[in-house]
Amino acid sequence: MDRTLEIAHGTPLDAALSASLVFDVAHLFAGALVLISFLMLYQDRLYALLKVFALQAVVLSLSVGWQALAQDAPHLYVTAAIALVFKAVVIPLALARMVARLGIHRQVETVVSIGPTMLAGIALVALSLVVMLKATAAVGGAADALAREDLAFALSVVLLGLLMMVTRRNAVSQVIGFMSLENGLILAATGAKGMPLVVEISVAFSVLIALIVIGIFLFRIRERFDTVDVDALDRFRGGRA
Amino acid sequence: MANLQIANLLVQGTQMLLVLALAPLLTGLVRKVKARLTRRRGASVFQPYRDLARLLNKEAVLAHNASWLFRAVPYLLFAATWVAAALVPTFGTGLIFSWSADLIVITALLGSARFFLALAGMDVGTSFGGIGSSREVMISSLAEPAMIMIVFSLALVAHSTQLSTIASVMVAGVGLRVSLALALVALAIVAVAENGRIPVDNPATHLELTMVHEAMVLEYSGRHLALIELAAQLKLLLFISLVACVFVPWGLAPAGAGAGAVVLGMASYGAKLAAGAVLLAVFETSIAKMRVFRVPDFLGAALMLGLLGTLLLFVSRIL
Amino acid sequence: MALAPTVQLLAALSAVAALLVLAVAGAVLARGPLGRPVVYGGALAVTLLAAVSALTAIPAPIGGLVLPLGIPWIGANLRLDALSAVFLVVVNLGGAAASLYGLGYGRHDHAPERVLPFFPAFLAGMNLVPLAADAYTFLLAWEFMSLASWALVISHDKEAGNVQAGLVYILMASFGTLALMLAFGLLAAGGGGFTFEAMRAAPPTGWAGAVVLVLALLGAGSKAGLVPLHVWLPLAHPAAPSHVSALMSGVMTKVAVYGFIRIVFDLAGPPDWWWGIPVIVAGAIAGVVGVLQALLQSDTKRVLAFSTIENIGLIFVGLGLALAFKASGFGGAAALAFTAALFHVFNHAAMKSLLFFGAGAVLTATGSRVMDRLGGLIHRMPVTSVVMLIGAAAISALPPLNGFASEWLVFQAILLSPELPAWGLKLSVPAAGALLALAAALAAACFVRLYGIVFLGRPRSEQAANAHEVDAFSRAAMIALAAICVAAGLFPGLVIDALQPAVTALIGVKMPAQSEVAWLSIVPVAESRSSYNGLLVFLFIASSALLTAFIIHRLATGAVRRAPPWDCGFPNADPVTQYSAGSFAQPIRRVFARTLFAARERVEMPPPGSLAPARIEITARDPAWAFLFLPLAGLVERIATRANRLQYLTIRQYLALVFGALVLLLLVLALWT
Amino acid sequence: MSFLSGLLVDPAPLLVAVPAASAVLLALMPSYRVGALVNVAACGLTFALALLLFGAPRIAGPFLIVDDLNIVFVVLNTFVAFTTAWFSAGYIAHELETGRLTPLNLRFYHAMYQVLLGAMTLALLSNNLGVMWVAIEVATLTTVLMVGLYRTEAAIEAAWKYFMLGSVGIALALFGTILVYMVAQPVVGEGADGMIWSVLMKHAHNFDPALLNVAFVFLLLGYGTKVGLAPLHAWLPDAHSEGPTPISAVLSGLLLNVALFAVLRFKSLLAAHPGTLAPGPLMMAMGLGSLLLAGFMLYRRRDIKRLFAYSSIEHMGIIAFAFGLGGPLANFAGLLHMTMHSLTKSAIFFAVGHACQVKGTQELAQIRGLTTSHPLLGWSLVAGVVAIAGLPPAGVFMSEFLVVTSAFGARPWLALILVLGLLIAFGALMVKLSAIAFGEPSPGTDPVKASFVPMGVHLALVFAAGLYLPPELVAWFRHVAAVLG
Repeated sequence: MDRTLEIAHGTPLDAALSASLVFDVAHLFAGALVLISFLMLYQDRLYALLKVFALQAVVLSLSVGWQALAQDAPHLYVTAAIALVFKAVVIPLALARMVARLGIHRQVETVVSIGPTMLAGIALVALSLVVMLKATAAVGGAADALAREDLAFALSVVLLGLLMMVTRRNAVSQVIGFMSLENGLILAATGAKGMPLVVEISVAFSVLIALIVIGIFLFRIRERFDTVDVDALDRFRGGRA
Repeated sequence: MANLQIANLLVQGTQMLLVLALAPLLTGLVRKVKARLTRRRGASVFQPYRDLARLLNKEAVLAHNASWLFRAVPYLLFAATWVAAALVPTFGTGLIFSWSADLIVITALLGSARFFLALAGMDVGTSFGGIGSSREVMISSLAEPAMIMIVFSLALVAHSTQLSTIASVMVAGVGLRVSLALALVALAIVAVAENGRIPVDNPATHLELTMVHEAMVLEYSGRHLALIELAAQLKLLLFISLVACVFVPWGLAPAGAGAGAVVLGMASYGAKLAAGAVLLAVFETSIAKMRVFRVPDFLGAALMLGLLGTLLLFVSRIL
Repeated sequence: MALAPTVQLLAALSAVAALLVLAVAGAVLARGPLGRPVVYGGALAVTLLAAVSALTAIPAPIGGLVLPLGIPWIGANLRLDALSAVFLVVVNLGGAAASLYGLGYGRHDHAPERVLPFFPAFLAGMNLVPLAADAYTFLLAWEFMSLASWALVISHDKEAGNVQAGLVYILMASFGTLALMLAFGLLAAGGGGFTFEAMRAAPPTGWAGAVVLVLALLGAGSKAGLVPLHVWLPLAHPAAPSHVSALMSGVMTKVAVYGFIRIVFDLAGPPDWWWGIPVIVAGAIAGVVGVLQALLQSDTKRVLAFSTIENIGLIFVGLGLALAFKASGFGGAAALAFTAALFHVFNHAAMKSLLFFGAGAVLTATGSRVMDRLGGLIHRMPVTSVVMLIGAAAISALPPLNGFASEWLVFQAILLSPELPAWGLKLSVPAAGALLALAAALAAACFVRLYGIVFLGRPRSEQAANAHEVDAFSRAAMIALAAICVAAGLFPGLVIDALQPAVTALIGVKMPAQSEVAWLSIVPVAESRSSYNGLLVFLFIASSALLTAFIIHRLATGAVRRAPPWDCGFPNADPVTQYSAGSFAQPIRRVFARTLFAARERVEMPPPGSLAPARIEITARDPAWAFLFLPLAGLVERIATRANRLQYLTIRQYLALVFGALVLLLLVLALWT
Repeated sequence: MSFLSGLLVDPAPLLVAVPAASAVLLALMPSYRVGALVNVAACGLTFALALLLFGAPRIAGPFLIVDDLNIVFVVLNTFVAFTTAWFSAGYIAHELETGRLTPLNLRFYHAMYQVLLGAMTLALLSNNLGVMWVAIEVATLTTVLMVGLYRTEAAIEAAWKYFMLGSVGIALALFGTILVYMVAQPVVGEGADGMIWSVLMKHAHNFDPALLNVAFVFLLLGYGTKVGLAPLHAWLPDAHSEGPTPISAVLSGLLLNVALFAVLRFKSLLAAHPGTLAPGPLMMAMGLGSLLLAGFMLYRRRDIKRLFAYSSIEHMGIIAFAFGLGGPLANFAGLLHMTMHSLTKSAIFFAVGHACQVKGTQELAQIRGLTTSHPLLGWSLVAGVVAIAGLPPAGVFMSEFLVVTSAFGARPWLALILVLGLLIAFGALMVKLSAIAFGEPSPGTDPVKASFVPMGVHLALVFAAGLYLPPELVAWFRHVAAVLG
């Protein structure tokens, strides 16, 4: 631990070496996040999905932590902690309990079957890479390469999260999709060097609110429906003309 | 100048009386010739005068619910027709009031006469009056535009809608024009229709389903009927003199001409009328009356001819 | 250059203000006994004064004024020139007559609070349109006029079809306004400003001018009732109370004509040679289609509404000729055609208001607008029947009345058109002339039918049998208008001369002054070419008729005997054996309407011995509805039904939409170079 | 005195503080009657403070910024919030009678109302991208809760739909915000400066255009979801129709504007930079799309509040088109149209609220012949719809006139589509209006007890605006229009 700190602000040689190291590690984490997003798309059982999501949260917190180290921005540790505690532990457990309590059947009902979804995901990753690299190409040095890479991956995580929300039927998996989307946001935010704390707070804040309100809704829904299948909600629609 | 005015005034006056005097005779002549052509002796050519006199002295029988309009119409009809007839050059062009109304106005005068007659036909509220009026307006709704088209072609040739001007231009001679020939045919058709002659209508019939003009005036009697008859005769005269002064204008006494010219004009006019009467009679005897709903085609032809003539003139203007 | 406000301009503006005040007063007093006298009396006074001041304004110098209203940086530009003055005269004469009539007619209105506030507002709008001198003020007044008249159309909203009529009306009105808005957008884009000054300064060039012409034809035409944009007119005009129908038919359509003239003759710059053609063709078609449909109607006010379409057609033919002549540089001929159009604007305003008043009188007297329930009213309503006869004769273009005078001028203009160089015109003008002549003859037939069925014959219903003449106010209004019709017919020269300042302003040339011509006759071009003297013709006819009557009664007999009608020996049959509206039109229907309107007759003859009555059912359809508007409505409905599925997607599908939009935009960026 | 002068110098903080404080107060206040009055009073106070902004200097502090653009929005918002509170006081009384709401609900409702107001004002005034984002987020969540207030299945579903779409939108907006920071960071350096409006605007010209474009795409979609532009509009109709009517008015009149304000901010950021791909085409495309879609959707509506919700989408489309078209004239028209739409639409919702209460339903089929059964209410509704349909002398007519004319000059074909859309929507509105206002009235004739003043004030303003705009307002709008580029 203290050794890495030394590396962070050490001799020029070490710095040169560490620069590449920093880059590689960050890149590794970002790539890992994308990979895990794909894994989430791949899951067809809720519990497994929750586990994978927790894994993604863990990797996210690692990546954020690494960023904190690399950028020497201690406040990022907070974010890392938030990610670790809330997303990796609390939320998955809460959702697991909810699934158990509401007796939601364990299958993830898909709209589009797994295979095509994966293909679409790959296309999305390609798209985000093209967009981001093109967009940042002009700046070149200005926005440092690390941020560029992270940005591309962050965008892909966001898009994959959306894809998950769109292709999964029941509410729990949609919520998970939404949160993995926010993971992408955090990745991007931390990638942006020296972005004020306000962002992390807002993200945590929004996730918190999101969970609370979703909770409220699940309860209200519980009062009326036997399932949190969103389509079931859609059956009751005002003013069907 | 002044004496020219006086001369014109004289011409105008004499013409007004002349047309009034000649109209019944013309009708009588037509009837006579028709009778002859159908191997009948026929009544004397002066019979119409006697009829008129007889009718004039009878009391007028009015239906109970006949309105003031019913009684006013005969006079309006007669007056309008008479004024129209008085404005068509017969033996001389120098009519003092010719400028007060051109050919379009004359057409319109006849139109208003018909308008009121059709109203009168509906006034008493009998089914036959209705038949007559509705058929009359149907016929006129085609005859009038045809007439207007004829007027157009004449006016385009003569650069004027003023009859006296047209006549003098014609006298000067415009050469043979296709459009004029078309106009002549159209005018003939319109004249037949306007005067309710065979094949459009039969002035002698009272067979309910075929009559048009007679149906309208079915309720009229006495002096009213006399006026209507006289108006009809005037109209016939008017059309024949119209054809005469436009298409065979020779012999017309120019404005302010001497007595000799006037006498010559009168003579030629008489000849033209007689010729017209004979032609009409021959035409009427030689064909049969057509069904009411063939009439539109007949008149449509006139309209098309008139339009064709006008178009030709429009186009030929730049050639 | 800033114009100084003239007295007349200020007077016109205060008239508008006064009318708006009256509108408020109407809203307040509507239920009370004071409402009717205050509103109509006030409107009568205001419009009369406005008419007089506008009359004096025609030859007066142009007055201009900019109020700090409307679009802030240009303000509300107001301008009173000869053209505006002419139309203000028309508007306010019509308005005065309608107000006078309303004083009596309004008594029978069971819901005055739905009429009184909007009637003066409507007048105010129509007074403001001719004064507007910038696009915004113009369209504001224009659409305000539509809005007020819409409220009047639906004033009897409980009666079947009225709300529907109002709907069609307001839709077409806003279509027209949008078209004009686009036209102004084009004109302003040329000049950069919305003021008419700026537009005149930089008229559109090339295709822009043509587009402006088309848009003006659509915009003003839809309000004036040009075919096929006329469909609202026969629905809306009859739905309104009769004095409002008179205003809409007689006056508002003229305001639309004003809009067309203002845009095309004044703002759109020098015309191309072909500009006249679409206008002439549209006018001629409107003329024939309008009158033919009028012949098919059996509702008095609908007949009148369709006849309005015909007259608008005549006016537009005149305007089209004026355009063509102007473009080809025949100033005199253009002046003649333009004068004819303006003259007919004036005439039709008078005639049509008169006729609608008459229809309204019949409605109040018998409670019916259905011709087949009327008849024999000439005995019960002496005054109404006389003035209606004058109106019918005038609108049927019978000499010596005013309708004939203007139609005669149009024909004279047509007879000058062979001089036009362009082939398109050479072919279209004579055809238009033939169509006009046809329309005129059919109009005569139409009004013989209307008058004959309604006023002549025997009453076809109880109400008709014991109808009573209407109140003095209504009679006064009708008599006044009839007098105008006769006067304008006997002394057309005076009207023509009065119109000349407007003609000079827009054409550049004016007709020879008619007041110099001897005997008050009119000579449009040259004595040798054509001349007409209404007064003299009238005197001839009158004198010879009287003379004959005198002679006959003196020399022959004047005896009269009353007897049952002869009718070929039938005993006097039931009134229903008379010719009805449908049967009277049957020959013309068979000749003209078979193909054009797919008019069909279906006869149900019961079998022998059956007591069921024989029935005849007459059906006809308006091609504009059948081929244009109903398909359009259907299309909108279909698309709406399709689009409505979007209301019922699941949340996930909505998210998919968002997702799709995002991916699409990212793709755009990715492909962006 | 010094306090007052200080107030005059900078009322901005109080604008946020007052609603926040009164929110707490209302949450603690047991009596709903007093609550309603306090609510009105608080809104009135906020409005008064907003008016003070005119005199206040245009300052850009670290947290708050006061410039011409947001003053327009703040004043408009606080005003409509004030009148709506007034209307709601009368409205909820009736809701209690009918038992649709409990006093407890109302405590929550009033508190939330203030939170919403405060959040919106903060969003408008904040000088920091992040804070603005948070504020809009809070406002959204508040409205979500209020939409769900009735706890009917339909209401909950509407709220849920609103919540899901809203949070996705907000997430996209956040991503866009991050991107903006990354664009700014190399230029203005790390740290808070990268999110400060005033700073960003100063350096906008040497930002990297390519990345800015990507950012704008996300921001347009993110905040566009709140604006209700097609195809992101799905939440809007349900949220409007299921929540309490005052909330529908607030949504249409205020929240949409706030979101639009955010989009405009970023648009001006891009406009300040020559090299970016013009945001105009995107906004015009989405605007026209919304206009046409809403126009067609109007025909099939059976719920009166949903009907006017779609009309809001239609007008947001027009506004977006106007701003997308750009240029002083179109921007002016856009601002004017936005103002007029807020006033008119909230007035319409007031009328609709009364209508629904007297007729006891939201079904269009059950609401007929209002001008006969309730003349004042009926004619006010007619006036409102006539105004929103762009008939004179309403101010909407002026803005539409300006949009159409300027558009036809610049982009004829788009102008034709615009006119087509206007005509379609107009037709639909008139069809519905004819049924609502005219003909034989439907049952339900008990008189309206609530006050007509808010509605009257709004309509009066709208109709006056079509005839006369005060020169100060105009000059100021034109200045703002110039800023928007």
